[in-house]
Amino acid sequence: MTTTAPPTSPRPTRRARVLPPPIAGQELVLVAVIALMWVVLALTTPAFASAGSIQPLLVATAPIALAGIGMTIVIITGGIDVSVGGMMMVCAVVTAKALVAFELALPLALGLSVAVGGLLGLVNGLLIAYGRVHAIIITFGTMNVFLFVGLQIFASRTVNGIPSTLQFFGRGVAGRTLGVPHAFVLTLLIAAIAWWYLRHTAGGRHFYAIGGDAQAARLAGIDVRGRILAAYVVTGLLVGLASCFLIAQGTSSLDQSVGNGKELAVIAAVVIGGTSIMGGRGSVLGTVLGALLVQTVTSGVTQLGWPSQLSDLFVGIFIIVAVGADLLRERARRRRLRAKGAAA
Amino acid sequence: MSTSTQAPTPAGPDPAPRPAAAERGDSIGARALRAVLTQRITLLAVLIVVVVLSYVALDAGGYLTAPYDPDYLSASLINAVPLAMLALAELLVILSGRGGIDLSVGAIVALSGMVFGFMYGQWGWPLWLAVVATAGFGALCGALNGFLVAYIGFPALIATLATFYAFKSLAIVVNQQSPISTPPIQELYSLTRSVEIPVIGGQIPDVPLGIFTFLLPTVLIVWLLLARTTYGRRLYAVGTNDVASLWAGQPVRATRFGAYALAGLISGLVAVVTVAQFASARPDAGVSGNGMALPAITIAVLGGVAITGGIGRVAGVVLATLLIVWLNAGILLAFVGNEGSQYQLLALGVVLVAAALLNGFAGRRYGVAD
Amino acid sequence: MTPIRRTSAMLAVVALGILPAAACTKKNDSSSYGGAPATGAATSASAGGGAKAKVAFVPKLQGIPYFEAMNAGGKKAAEEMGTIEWLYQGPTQADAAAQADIVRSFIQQKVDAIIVAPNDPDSMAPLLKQAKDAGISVATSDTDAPNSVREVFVNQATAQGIGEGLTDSLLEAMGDKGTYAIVSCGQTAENLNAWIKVQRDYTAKKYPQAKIVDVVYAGEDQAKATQMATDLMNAHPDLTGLVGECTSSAPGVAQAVKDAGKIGKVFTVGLGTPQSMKPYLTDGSSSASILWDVENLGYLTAWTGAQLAEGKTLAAKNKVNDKLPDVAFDSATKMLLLGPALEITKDNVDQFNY
Amino acid sequence: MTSTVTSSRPGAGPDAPARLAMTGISKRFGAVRAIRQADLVVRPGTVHALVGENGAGKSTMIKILAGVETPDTGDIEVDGSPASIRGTSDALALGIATVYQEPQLFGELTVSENIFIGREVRRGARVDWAAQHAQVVDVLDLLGLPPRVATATVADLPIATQQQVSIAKALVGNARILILDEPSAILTDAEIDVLFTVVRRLVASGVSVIYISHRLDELFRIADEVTVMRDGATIGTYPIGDLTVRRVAELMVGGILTQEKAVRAPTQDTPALELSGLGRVGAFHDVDVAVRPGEVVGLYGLVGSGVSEIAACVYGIDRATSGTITLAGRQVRPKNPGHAKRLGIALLPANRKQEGMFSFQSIAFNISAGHLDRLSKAGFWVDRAAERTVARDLIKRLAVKTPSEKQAIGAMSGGNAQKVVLARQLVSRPEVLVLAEPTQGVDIGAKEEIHKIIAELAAEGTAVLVVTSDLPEALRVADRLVVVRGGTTTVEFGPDATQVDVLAAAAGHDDPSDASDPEQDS
Repeated sequence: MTTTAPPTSPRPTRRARVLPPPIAGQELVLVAVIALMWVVLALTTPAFASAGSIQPLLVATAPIALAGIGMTIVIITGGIDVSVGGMMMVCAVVTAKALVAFELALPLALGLSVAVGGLLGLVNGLLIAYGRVHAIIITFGTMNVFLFVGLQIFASRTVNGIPSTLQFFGRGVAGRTLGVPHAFVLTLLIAAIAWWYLRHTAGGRHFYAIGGDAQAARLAGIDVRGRILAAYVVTGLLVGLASCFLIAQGTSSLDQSVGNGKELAVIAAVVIGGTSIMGGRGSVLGTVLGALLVQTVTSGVTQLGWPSQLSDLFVGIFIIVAVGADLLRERARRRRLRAKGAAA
Repeated sequence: MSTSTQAPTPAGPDPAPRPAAAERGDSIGARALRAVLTQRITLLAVLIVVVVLSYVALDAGGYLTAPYDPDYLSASLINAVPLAMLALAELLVILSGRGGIDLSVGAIVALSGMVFGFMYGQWGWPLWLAVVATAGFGALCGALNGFLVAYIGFPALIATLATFYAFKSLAIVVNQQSPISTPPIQELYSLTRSVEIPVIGGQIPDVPLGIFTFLLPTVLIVWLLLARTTYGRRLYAVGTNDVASLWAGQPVRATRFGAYALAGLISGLVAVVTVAQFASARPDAGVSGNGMALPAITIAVLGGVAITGGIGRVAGVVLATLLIVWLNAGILLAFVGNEGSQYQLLALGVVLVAAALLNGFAGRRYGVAD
Repeated sequence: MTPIRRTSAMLAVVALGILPAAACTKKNDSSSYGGAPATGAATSASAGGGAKAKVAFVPKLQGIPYFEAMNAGGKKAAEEMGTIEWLYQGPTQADAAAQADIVRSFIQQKVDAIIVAPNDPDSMAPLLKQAKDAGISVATSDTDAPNSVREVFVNQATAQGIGEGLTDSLLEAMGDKGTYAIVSCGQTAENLNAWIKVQRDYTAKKYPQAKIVDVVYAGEDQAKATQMATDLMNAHPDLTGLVGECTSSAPGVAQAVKDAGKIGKVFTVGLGTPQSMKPYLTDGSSSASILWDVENLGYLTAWTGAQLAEGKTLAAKNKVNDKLPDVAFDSATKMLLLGPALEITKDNVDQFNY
Repeated sequence: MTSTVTSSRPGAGPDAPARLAMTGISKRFGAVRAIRQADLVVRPGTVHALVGENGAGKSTMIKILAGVETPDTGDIEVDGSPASIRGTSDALALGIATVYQEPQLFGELTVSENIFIGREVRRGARVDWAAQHAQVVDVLDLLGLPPRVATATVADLPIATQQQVSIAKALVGNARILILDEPSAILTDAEIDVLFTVVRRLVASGVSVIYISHRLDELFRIADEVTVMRDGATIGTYPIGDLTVRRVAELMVGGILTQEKAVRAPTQDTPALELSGLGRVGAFHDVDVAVRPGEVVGLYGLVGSGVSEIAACVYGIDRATSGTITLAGRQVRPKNPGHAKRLGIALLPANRKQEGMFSFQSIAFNISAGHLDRLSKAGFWVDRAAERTVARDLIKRLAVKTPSEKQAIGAMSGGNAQKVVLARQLVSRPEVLVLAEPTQGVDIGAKEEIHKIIAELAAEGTAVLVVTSDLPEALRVADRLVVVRGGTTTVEFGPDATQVDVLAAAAGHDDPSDASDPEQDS
């Protein structure tokens, strides 16, 4: 702190000084772990380190990461959304059917899916913000209702012959530009926007304040209900987009298993990414990395020729390790503070 | 200054809550309404009656594909056994407070089921020993959760999400994803068949044996544990206010740890029930489809267990199970084809959200916390 | 009120509400059914008089084209035969417990025949016994429950036939040699595992130059099947074949090959329904789909149900309709065989509308 | 600066309208009349001290100002125009900023963000971090904190710094009336000096400060005027020059004489509980107290003096880092509350809601909690008959007003709930009973009854240590009174101590007569 900005100067030249570092410890550790795994996989498997392997890996990461961005915001506010799988089913089936029936153009298909997701998110948000019932109970309930709606729209039929419109976000050649998969780029773009929003705008910071202490946030004049509503709506919107990715990654047909069990996969990615389930702390970058880690484990286990079911075991272990490390860090911080308090 | 806004009222609202006054002064109708709105158990009881009567009326009107009669109600109780037992397991962990929840019960069922399959189906252990050992194994799995939550300080949702993945994976891998269905296992089905109750059995429907061999003992023991033992008292105390519990000299961590271990133990017993009910030890028993954990948590919450801990009763959980089981059984008769299973989802979701909202609303309206 | 007293009061309310509504058991009431379990089928059919016999089919899972096509076949049979009422109800998840509920509700409905495609054959056995004890004829279709009391198993094709058909089709495309891998679905699905076993044995025996390098399980998740197929191709760069073992992974592996731009280098076959396979068969990412006429299977299932409900015994050769003039019944294994497995290619795919 | 202060002295300055005038304010919470016709007039650019005993109504007054509570009657004027404060945002809009005792901060956000939360400086869509940072650095500088604190995460800061951040939060923005609620309670002397410098600078720039403190000596360093509250009413407003520490103490205490109390003699000479040289790093040090059976000893100290931490240590919640705890001649080290209880110590926690009550459980549950070993068969099966008997006995003995022992404690009034929590400490007839703030938030009637119970317990031979920041109570119940100041035991008073003496001692004047020359500001 040798060069303190003089109070008269309107703004310091370097932004780094006025904000905490943009990348937190947990994210660096995740980057390191993923890098290590990639190196090990590259050395032990024939083709992990090839475009043909990395590209699909990134594409497969995208939907979980995308839904995870919304879930991160929800968890930062101290909530949770276990209805993500149900939302995915509804968004995917509506979009797929519309694609088949009307041959929608890409932007329209995306818009439709996102709108449907936003609507479902709005239902969650209204019930949670105004019903004053814990989010987990509401979303357990809406999960079942969404599944019902999805199944009703499926009407016991697989949607066949989906046009290749959404292949723009698929695994194939249509899904890449210069070898870079569109789905992942769009996910990164949205993650960057979310990161920027959460870090640099008042509205974004208010999510953290609400998760830290909703009562104090209300006293500070923050529109707590509005923010909570926004968090669930945003989750719905992103789940809508993620559903398009899921359609693109599947085949030309869509069956009702779409979205099944995805809520836990999304929560796992968020938690591995370092977001605190107690609220008030978390980052979307961590979530994207968490999703990438989980997908790396799943693909890695397959490519190593290990029993594919073992990947879940590793996911479990990663959750314990990631959160355990966080707990230890927190404990160390408290101990340090106590020592500091004693010294003062 | 001259216009003082309000004259000081001689007797302001008493801080002592209104309930006491309301209970005395109100008419029977108002009191009944109040009870239905604020007490989850009353609400559930009324709902069960409404549901059963509605189906019977539909049946009488010929809208059902088969009679909704006591025999059917009784036969459908077989579903209540694992559901209610796991909901009781969730009751214990949710009661313990600090966001207590157990997502791993289904995975424990799968893994202990395989262990039971090995012990009883392949190694030829005596039944009682295999059952005890399976329950013990389940308790061990639960103890891992309890250790992570109570002693290390993991949020329960995260610890049990992790063990859910781990146990699920191990259950599949442990026998190369094959179920175990040797003759001894197949014969276990007799444990869950319907039996005639002695003496009065001729007049009432046969009841699935699992009700007597597993569910009722578990209900009774959990009820006694919670309502009559020192452990139960400590669990409520810890769940209500763990700081006060510490100041009262109670072992907070051990109590919370115990809740998870017990939940694991019950899951181990459910594993035996499931193996018997399906006559095979399946590695995906508790995790296929939406798994067993989410319905169990849903039932517990519907039964009035407060997610914040310290509030919840065995009777509520049992009634919630009955409500859902009988509601679902009727839906299958009311909707033909695929619609039936789909409407079950809708019913579960709507009942859960409505009950939670109603209780929240009523709690504020009448100034009590349920 | 004390908690205990309140609880007792509640239980009393429940009891009071339910008892008058539902008096008491009818289990001893032998007038409608159950009087003579051994001859139950005949009894109920005759008790039904002129009414149509109810034949219920419980699939593993609702909403997937395979079983919905069976449903269509069954409906068609009911229309054409005119003697049965076809009931179809499946769980929303391929889950043994949810399936058991539905079977139980059909027992309650006192249908005349229940035919099940069990998710878990061992789990279904006791329930089938319960149904039979209630005087209902029981059978399996699509997937057998060999240790049960089922009277007939309506088999689409033998495990041998399916496994060999898959292997032959794939190896033909691969040029009788090379390595291939299998993307299966549910880890515990009995029939899939049986077919995989046949494929392993048959490949080892008939195609010594070919090898199965891996079997992975993607559940019912198409996107996951596609990703796993992609991973397999990367793990084994010399891989030239992929099998999609079920209706969700068959298009999945083809999609993966297409996405990787390896059409013509990696060949796929699978058990896919025609319409979902059509784009892949057309563009060559899938060489063939091994299946059978699923609607006919549904038809045969309904027909079998009718026979059982009427108490008829099956002959060694049965004429079901014009399309199924000669269906074999093996009385030793009580197996009714639809016929040989069918190879669906781009040439005949348009004959199927499901 | 001096001129500002003197010119704004009452009577000396121009006849400008008061910055704040509260007149005829009343507020009741249920049956408790927290404020009765209170008046408070604060002039621009002055430090106005608000003093009074615990429960005198100070905190309700500032809550009304901050918009947390709305008064039942009365008028508020700011700068001569009527003001309606319906919520916290109204207060902020009027330029009224409050620094509470407990910092209301978001641990995971940075200091800068905390200071601007809810009123961010925006540049387009985003927060203008640089502008905020610049302002924060200025304010931190004023508080003597380095600029790097601005970007620190609040949870990483020691509690004293967090308190300063709260002050910074109130300072940023255009506060015209700044309320400081016992800001010095958790600050060190050096930090207090910094605080006073800041306050003087603010006053010089025209801000009015309402300063609440128990440390009467401070008033003479910082305040211009003092308003004294007693029993919810304002006794009067006095220029600081007219006052002495002793005079303030007298005004606070009022004309009430210490009631007659029974003279007790300890039943034994060996102390049942003896703390010698007890210390815990960062909390307190060199604490020496001895309590003999049959004796009530008061441990009196202001909030932040370390009294509550001493109690926690005796009960095994925290571990002492130096010194010894001796029980009836045997040296012990309580490991946890359960252990302390087995050693024969019972403790009534200070914070009833957080540490004492199981709110939606019954009275019987609350009483038997922690005593299930003795109220059960084989330590496992709750002996409900015994539990009921014990609960009913204690309900009767402590005169708890309730229809039955099955009533939920959460629905009871503060006094009754406190009796129930106290009853829990009496189930096993402890040798040593530590009572932390036994009558906090309790109405007068219940307070009397609790005092009576304490006397009875002592008469039965229990050694009672009352840890309190309520002076009249300490004097009323204690045979001896030990004053804690600055984290250690200082003076001891006998039964004939007067309230004024003790108050002065606790406030920092060891010699109660030496109050005629209070330190004036420079």
